[in-house]
Amino acid sequence: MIGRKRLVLETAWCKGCGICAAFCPGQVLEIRGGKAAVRDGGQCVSCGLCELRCPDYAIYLVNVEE
Amino acid sequence: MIGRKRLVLETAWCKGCGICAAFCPGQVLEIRGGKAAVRDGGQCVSCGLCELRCPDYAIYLVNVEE
Amino acid sequence: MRFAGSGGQGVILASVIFAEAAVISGLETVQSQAYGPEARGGVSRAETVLSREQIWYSRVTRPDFLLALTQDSLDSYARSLAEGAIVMADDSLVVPEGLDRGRVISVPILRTAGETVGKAFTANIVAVGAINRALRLFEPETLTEAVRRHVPAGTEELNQKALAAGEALITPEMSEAFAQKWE
Amino acid sequence: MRFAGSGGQGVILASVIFAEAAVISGLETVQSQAYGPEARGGVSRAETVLSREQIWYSRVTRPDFLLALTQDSLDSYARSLAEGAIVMADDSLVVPEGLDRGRVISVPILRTAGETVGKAFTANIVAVGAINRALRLFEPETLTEAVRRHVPAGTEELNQKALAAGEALITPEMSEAFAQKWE
Amino acid sequence: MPSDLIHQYMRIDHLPQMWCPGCGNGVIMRDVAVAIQELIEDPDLHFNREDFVIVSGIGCSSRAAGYLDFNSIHTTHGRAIAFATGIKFANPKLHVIVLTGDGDCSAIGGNHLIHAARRNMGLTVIAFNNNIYGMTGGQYSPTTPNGERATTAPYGNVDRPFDIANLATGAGASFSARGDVFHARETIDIIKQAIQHKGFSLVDVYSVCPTYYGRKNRKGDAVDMLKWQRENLIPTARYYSMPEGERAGKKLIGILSINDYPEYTEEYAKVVDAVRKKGKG
Amino acid sequence: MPSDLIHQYMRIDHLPQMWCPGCGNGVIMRDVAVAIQELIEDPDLHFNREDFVIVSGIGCSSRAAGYLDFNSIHTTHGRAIAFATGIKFANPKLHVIVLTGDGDCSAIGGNHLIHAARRNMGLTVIAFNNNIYGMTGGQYSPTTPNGERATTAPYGNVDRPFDIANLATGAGASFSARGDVFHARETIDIIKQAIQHKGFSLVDVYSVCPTYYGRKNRKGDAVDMLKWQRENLIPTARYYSMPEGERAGKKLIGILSINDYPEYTEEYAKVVDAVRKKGKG
Amino acid sequence: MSEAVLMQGNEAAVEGAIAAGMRFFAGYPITPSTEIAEGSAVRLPQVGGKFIQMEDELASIAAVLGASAAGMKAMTATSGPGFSLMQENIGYGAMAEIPCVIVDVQRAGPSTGLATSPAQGDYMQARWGTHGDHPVIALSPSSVRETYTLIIRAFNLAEKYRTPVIFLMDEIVGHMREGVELPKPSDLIINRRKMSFHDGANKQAYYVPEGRYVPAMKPFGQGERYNITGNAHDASGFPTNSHEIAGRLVGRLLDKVERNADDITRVEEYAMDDAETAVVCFGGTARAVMSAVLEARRAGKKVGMFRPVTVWPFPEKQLCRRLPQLKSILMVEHNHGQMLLELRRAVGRDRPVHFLGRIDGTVISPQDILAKLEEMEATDDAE
Amino acid sequence: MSEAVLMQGNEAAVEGAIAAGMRFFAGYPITPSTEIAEGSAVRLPQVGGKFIQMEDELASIAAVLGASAAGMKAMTATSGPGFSLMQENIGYGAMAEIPCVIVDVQRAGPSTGLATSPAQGDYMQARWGTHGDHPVIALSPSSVRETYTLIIRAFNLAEKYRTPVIFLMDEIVGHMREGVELPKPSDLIINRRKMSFHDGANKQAYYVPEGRYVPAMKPFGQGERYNITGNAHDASGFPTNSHEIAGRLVGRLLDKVERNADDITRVEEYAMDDAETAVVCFGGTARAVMSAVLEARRAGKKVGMFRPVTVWPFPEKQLCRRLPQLKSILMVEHNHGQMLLELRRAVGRDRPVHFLGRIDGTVISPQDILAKLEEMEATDDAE
Ligand SMILES: Cc1ncc(C[n+]2csc(CCOP(=O)(O)OP(=O)(O)O)c2C)c(N)n1
Ligand SMILES: Cc1ncc(C[n+]2csc(CCOP(=O)(O)OP(=O)(O)O)c2C)c(N)n1
Ligand code: SF4
Ligand code: SF4
Ligand code: SF4
Ligand code: SF4
Ligand code: SF4
Ligand code: SF4
Ligand SMILES: [Mg+2]
Ligand SMILES: [Mg+2]
Repeated sequence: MIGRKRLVLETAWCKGCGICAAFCPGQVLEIRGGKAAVRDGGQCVSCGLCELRCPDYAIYLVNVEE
Repeated sequence: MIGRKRLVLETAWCKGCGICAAFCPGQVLEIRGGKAAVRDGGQCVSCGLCELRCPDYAIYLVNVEE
Repeated sequence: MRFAGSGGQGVILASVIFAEAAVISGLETVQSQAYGPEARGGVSRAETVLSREQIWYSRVTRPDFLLALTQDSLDSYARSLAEGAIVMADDSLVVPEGLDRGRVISVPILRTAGETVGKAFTANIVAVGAINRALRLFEPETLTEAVRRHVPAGTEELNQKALAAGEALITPEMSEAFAQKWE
Repeated sequence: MRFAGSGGQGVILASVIFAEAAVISGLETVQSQAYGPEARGGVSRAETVLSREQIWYSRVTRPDFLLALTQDSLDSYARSLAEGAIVMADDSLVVPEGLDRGRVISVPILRTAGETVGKAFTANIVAVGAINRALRLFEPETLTEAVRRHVPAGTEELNQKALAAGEALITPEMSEAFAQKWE
Repeated sequence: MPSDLIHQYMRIDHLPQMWCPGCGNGVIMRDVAVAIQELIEDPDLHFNREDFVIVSGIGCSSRAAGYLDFNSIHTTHGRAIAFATGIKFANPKLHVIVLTGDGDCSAIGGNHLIHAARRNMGLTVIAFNNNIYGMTGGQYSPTTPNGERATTAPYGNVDRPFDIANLATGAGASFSARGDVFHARETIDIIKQAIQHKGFSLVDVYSVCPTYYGRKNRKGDAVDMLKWQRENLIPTARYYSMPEGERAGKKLIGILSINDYPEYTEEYAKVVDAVRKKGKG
Repeated sequence: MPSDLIHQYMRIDHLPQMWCPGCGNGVIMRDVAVAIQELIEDPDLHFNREDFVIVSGIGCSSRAAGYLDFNSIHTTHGRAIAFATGIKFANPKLHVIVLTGDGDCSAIGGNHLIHAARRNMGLTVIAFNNNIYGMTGGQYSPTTPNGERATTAPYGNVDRPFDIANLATGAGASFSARGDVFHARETIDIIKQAIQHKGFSLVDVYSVCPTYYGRKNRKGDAVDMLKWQRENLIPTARYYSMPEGERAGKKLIGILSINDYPEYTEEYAKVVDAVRKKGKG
Repeated sequence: MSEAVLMQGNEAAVEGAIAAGMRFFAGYPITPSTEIAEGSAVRLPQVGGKFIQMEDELASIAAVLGASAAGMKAMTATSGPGFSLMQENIGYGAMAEIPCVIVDVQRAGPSTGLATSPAQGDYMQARWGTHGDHPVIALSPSSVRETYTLIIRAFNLAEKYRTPVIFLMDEIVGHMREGVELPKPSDLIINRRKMSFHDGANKQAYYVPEGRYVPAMKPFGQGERYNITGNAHDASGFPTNSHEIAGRLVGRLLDKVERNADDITRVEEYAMDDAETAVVCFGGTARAVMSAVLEARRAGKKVGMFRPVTVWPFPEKQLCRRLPQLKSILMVEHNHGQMLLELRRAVGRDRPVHFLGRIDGTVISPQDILAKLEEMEATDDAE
Repeated sequence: MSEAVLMQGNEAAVEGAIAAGMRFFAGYPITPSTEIAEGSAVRLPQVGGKFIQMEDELASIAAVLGASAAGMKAMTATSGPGFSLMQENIGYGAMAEIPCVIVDVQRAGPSTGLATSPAQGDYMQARWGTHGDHPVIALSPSSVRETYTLIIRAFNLAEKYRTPVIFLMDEIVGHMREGVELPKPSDLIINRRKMSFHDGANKQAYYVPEGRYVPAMKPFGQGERYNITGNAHDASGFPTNSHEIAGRLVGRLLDKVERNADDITRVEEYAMDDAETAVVCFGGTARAVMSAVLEARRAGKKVGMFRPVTVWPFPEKQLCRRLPQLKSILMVEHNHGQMLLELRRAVGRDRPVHFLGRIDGTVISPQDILAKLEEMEATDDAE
């Protein structure tokens, strides 16, 4: 992995469209109560696809200082 | 020739642009005093090109009753 | 009557169905609504006025009844109710202070739609059923007909189910209590 | 002064040149014209008003002078001249009845342009030269300058030739006679 | 007394027309009249004079609508095709022919052109393309070649020109063709085919404006401009028999593209039929 | 707290935006922001944030102008490209990016699109193409496929659709390309190239409108619509490595045509220089 | 159960238009008029009519005029921004005398303004939006019910006077739903297009007999070829440069509306017989005004409502007839004071004319009006 | 030899605009305004400016607004049909507060009418052509000379009030040539666009300090990023749905012109000091009126000319100041009576207001006016 990254979910901005979850290669995410939620964070490969396709900028990766 | 035809010049409508004369294959026509005029009617082959291209419909062929 | 929710929840349709029922019953009615930007942004509220006499002014300034499906709408419209107004709110919402709890019907509309009926978007019809039963507004057949006239062909059955599910949320006692308060 | 002809004969330009000469000489002037359909249909007439005082109304109702290059324009505008007006007409035109022949300057403008100058489209400048000489309106240098300001670059010489050819159409006697009548 | 054709198909009280000496518009207008005449007189076809409607916009060329003795409507600048759409759709049996200028159909009216082409609305559009705005006195148009002069391009035109036929094709036109003034007979035939084409047809007819375009650009008089057309615009048969190398700089006169997409009003009629069969109506 | 990108390039007070859940517009707007960010941050290039101007028309998509924290102008329906032309011509150093809808740029604004393409005006036009009028509630647009439903096409759409990229090419565009929501990274790269292209560039980005287009046409929800894009829209490399037979019904995501005609404002500057050298000025 | 139908104002416009014989609709969607296009798209094929969504409003009005020339009763619908775009061809319709109905469902402006909020800011534009002197007929309904019948009248006037008629709605009425009992269409006289030119003057298309104002109209495709143009034209329809003919033409166009004002203008008066204060209003605003008037009457005040139904030409005569009895007038409209200008001009200075307007996209309430009436009493008395 | 230059009105518009700092022109040709485009095409490159011929008038006004937002003083010119097409974006300019000058050289209408004949039929359209309530400033010159200086004022007002200004010419002045002595441009104060937002309220783009009406304007590309929109918007320029903010915005837009009417309106009065009859007119009509007034004065009649130079807002106050001395008023204009409506409204019923108009594309002559004045004397005396 190119540096360690942490997944951030800004639930207040999430509209629950499900895109992040549907296309996450690691099945990390799911929709719970109408909002995206982390199902299994350990599976995250920090590919950034969720950030790339979230229409509401509610999910993204940040670099983690080591 | 496909039937005898007679050339008619409606001088009142002619604006003297010279197109009929310039493209007449028989050099039948000329511009005189700012209007088209017949120079040598005998040369007319009744091709109808003058009629086809006169922008003001001032020259045309009519069938001649025999 | 004011119906409030966020765009896509179909509060307009709920409002229209009551107006239709009124027309079927020979009452005078005027239905109107406020929109967001252009048509798209979603309706924030819809209103139906019912009366036995000719209605002129069509907007409700202080409604006698409020349906609220979102917290936002409950909070903001709770402030401008007529005295003694009745409120129906989804049971997931927090009833704001200052509202007489005795006049609030708190029922699981959204959950019923999602779980009992199986389609979240039927919440508005569930609400319609609940409201009608609670306030005893129209004959059940009238309402059934009004719903039929306004839902897409092919979804009639689903919507009747939603209507019934809504009615089922209201116990006879609730109905007794609220219908009186309303009159 | 009214200048009349058919579209493309440049009567507007003739009219403008006199206005320009007036400006150069410090006179007041207003120049205007009437058009055919949109810009294209050709100008039917142009007018220049010259005065030592401020000019308000810009249209000429009864001109003191008429230039006519076509029979149509001569016939139609001959009717609305001021009393004692002078007319300059191409010599190919028939002077209509009712016009005082003593006040008509009939000169071969079109022929001079076509033959002496060699370009039919210089007829307007030929006319300008003839008019100025006949009526003794402006100093020749003033007119030369006015013409220079309004003809396309590269055609100055041709146009000076036309101006001169126009002046040459007017004999000193004609000038004597008409300049007096004009004043 | 004008010829029979003119007598029969034009409003002769208003002739000779207002156009300048040598203007190509007169020739193109005659082409249209001949094309219609030949269609009407063809016993195998069933064209009815009363079914033709001539629609034009505003411009020198658009004055043609008034001279042609048909149902005719001279509309607003740029909107001829939109009016024509309404006419055709209201009464699909009509043959709706739009006579328009390069400015009228490709500048202010460009949007209607591409949308009628896209819909494949059954109109025939004849563009009198003189590369200039004639009526207003010689401003550059969307077809004025780059570098040429016009009253609003005193230092040479910076714009690149449209090829109107290409534009229509890009928008989906099912028939597009090119004609000119010199090749009048060929152009008549092209117009006949365009009118017979079911669906949207466009004929971009290269006209000549000696008064403005010619004079501003030292193209000589009308005769010179027609000679240029003779040399540079090549009818189909000759064009395709020319060696490739000789074609450079020359343009084809003829049909450029054609296909048989369904026509709009026919498609709509099917919808109406289906809806009415289902009842209610 | 949103991500750095969003924080830096958007007006976060106004987020989350007004768009529906799953609307493709949010993704495309982010693509634009990322493209600009990467251009600005590239030390080899010399892009300055203050030189970007975002221009939009009216529509759901056109609301993007307000969210992006640049010089931004949200104009009238259909006129974004015409406004942009004025901005670019007035100050050619500006990078003028037009964010527009399929209706905005190809229905009411079609004429400005083809003319800006023809002139090769140095604009970058990003069409958020959702095949529908979203803002007004789901009427068909010039890109709604034939036969599909919309509130104004209750019995199926009779119109044939435009391919916006083809239309622009037909009008003379010097750069035309296609992107989509699913292939966001590819689309970002295409947008970067479009912005760097001197001259007119158009990127037709296939968006998704689950609310109207999706619901009316049983396309499922946003996820389903993105899956459709994954299967049917194919990035360049894969597209060209596909056997011809498999390409049927699929569309290329990438640059469709590109060339280096001279750009309008540069050409005009030459005229001004020439005139001023000749004196007077 | 009654036979009333619950309808939106916009739906009533569609149904009324169809009852009037409208069989062609060309339009471009815009809030808050879109339901009219949508309704037409659904309904017209059912009755054998045609609906087309054009590329913009310029094209929409042009297609409508074309369809009308080809013999169909045609309509378009829009709101402010689109109405602005239609202006050039509205003038064409007036000049070429092509009947049609243009619905403008007003919203809050200027520009895109507040697209979903009600306003009445296009009142003056309806009269003066296109260039040059031209006639205008405009009608404005104040209820869903009236929308249905009044749009039939709009079509009738369009046919009778051969001119575009503007149907000036507002968001209040357009989006409101009411129960409407539909009168049988046969109860309403619907003028059909006359099918042959007037006799005389060689059967010229635009020949008008002495003392009449409107040439008979013959659609394309039925013989009797003629020319239509927006240029000044002679009786045959051919463009003319004659100032005399042009002057007579434009004069006739203006006269046909001005001199027939009695036939064209309609007002609704409520409680005006003994009113000393008239509340003037039009369109959806009347709803609040009626409520206020009823309330004021209950309080014993001599207040009535004067509502122009025909808003152009402004019913000056009807208003002036009431002047002697009036002590004051209140104009209520959802704009900055547009009909107010007409009112002031008509009334002159001898009666106080008060104004209650709103430009923020909210609706004026009966309470607002009652408050204003009270304020007026105070000031007028003080004078 | 004097330093006067012979110029057409249309040329003077170009020269005046350039003197005022106009460096961007986008337009589409139309008679009788075309010479303004043609002149700009020649002159702008000479002064480092830009000329572009757009595809239509919709695009022309849009490009002008865009160029102005990017920092250039920009102008377009058209005539009636094109002016109709520009209306939507004129409203945008008013709402978004983008300064520019729109020249309308009026011709005879409606529709394409008589394209080369003079008229003044767009007077009301200049005020009401776009939808929704909006402010308008319009100026009208009556000579070539005045065209030059007045168009400079048009640019100054556009900058000062951040709004489109309509320069309402007519064919009479547009195509007339006169000798013009050009004042040195430096003699005329030309406001430059302010270069930074007002301080306060976080330097928001549309922030306006208490008691002021016009936000400072910062062009694109110079830092201080902000949003422009034709939707109702807050002080930052972002669209809003708040009725309160929207109402305040539109209110301010209207106020900035109405409350500054004294600064904006100008009239020319001639021989008004002791006049008992005022002849009111604007634009090119003033030429004939001046001749007639001079003639009438020679005949000993107490006649004066009152000419609004600012035609919108209508100079009501200046007119009313003259009312006490006036026995009667004659409105002369080349239309069916448009300014007449404003005049009647302003004057009320206590003074007879007479009208002399023309709609046939010919020019009213001094004789016509003198005849009308005589007729008035007869009727007014009879009363
Ligand atoms: C809305 C509008 N804008 C502009 C004009 C002025 N105008 C009349 S014809 C024309 C252009 C004519 O050019 P084209 O269409 O090529 O026709 P041509 O005269 O060259 O045959 C223009 C700009 C108008 N009448 N209406
Ligand atoms: C002149 C004008 N006509 C119509 C409208 C109404 N209108 C607003 S947005 C829109 C269409 C939006 O479609 P599109 O451009 O595809 O954008 P989307 O909402 O789909 O992103 C329409 C018709 C308007 N605002 N102005
Ligand atoms: S993609 Fe974004 S908005 Fe959609 S569910 Fe995931 S986090 Fe929420
Ligand atoms: S970064 Fe990739 S793996 Fe991790 S949650 Fe997002 S999409 Fe899934
Ligand atoms: S072509 Fe016609 S108009 Fe031209 S010269 Fe010959 S006859 Fe005359
Ligand atoms: S018919 Fe042919 S040969 Fe005879 S005059 Fe005409 S062009 Fe010449
Ligand atoms: S100006 Fe040009 S196009 Fe117009 S009539 Fe003259 S030659 Fe023909
Ligand atoms: S309506 Fe469609 S385009 Fe508009 S925001 Fe919703 S999903 Fe997006
Ligand atoms: Mg042309
Ligand atoms: Mg769209």
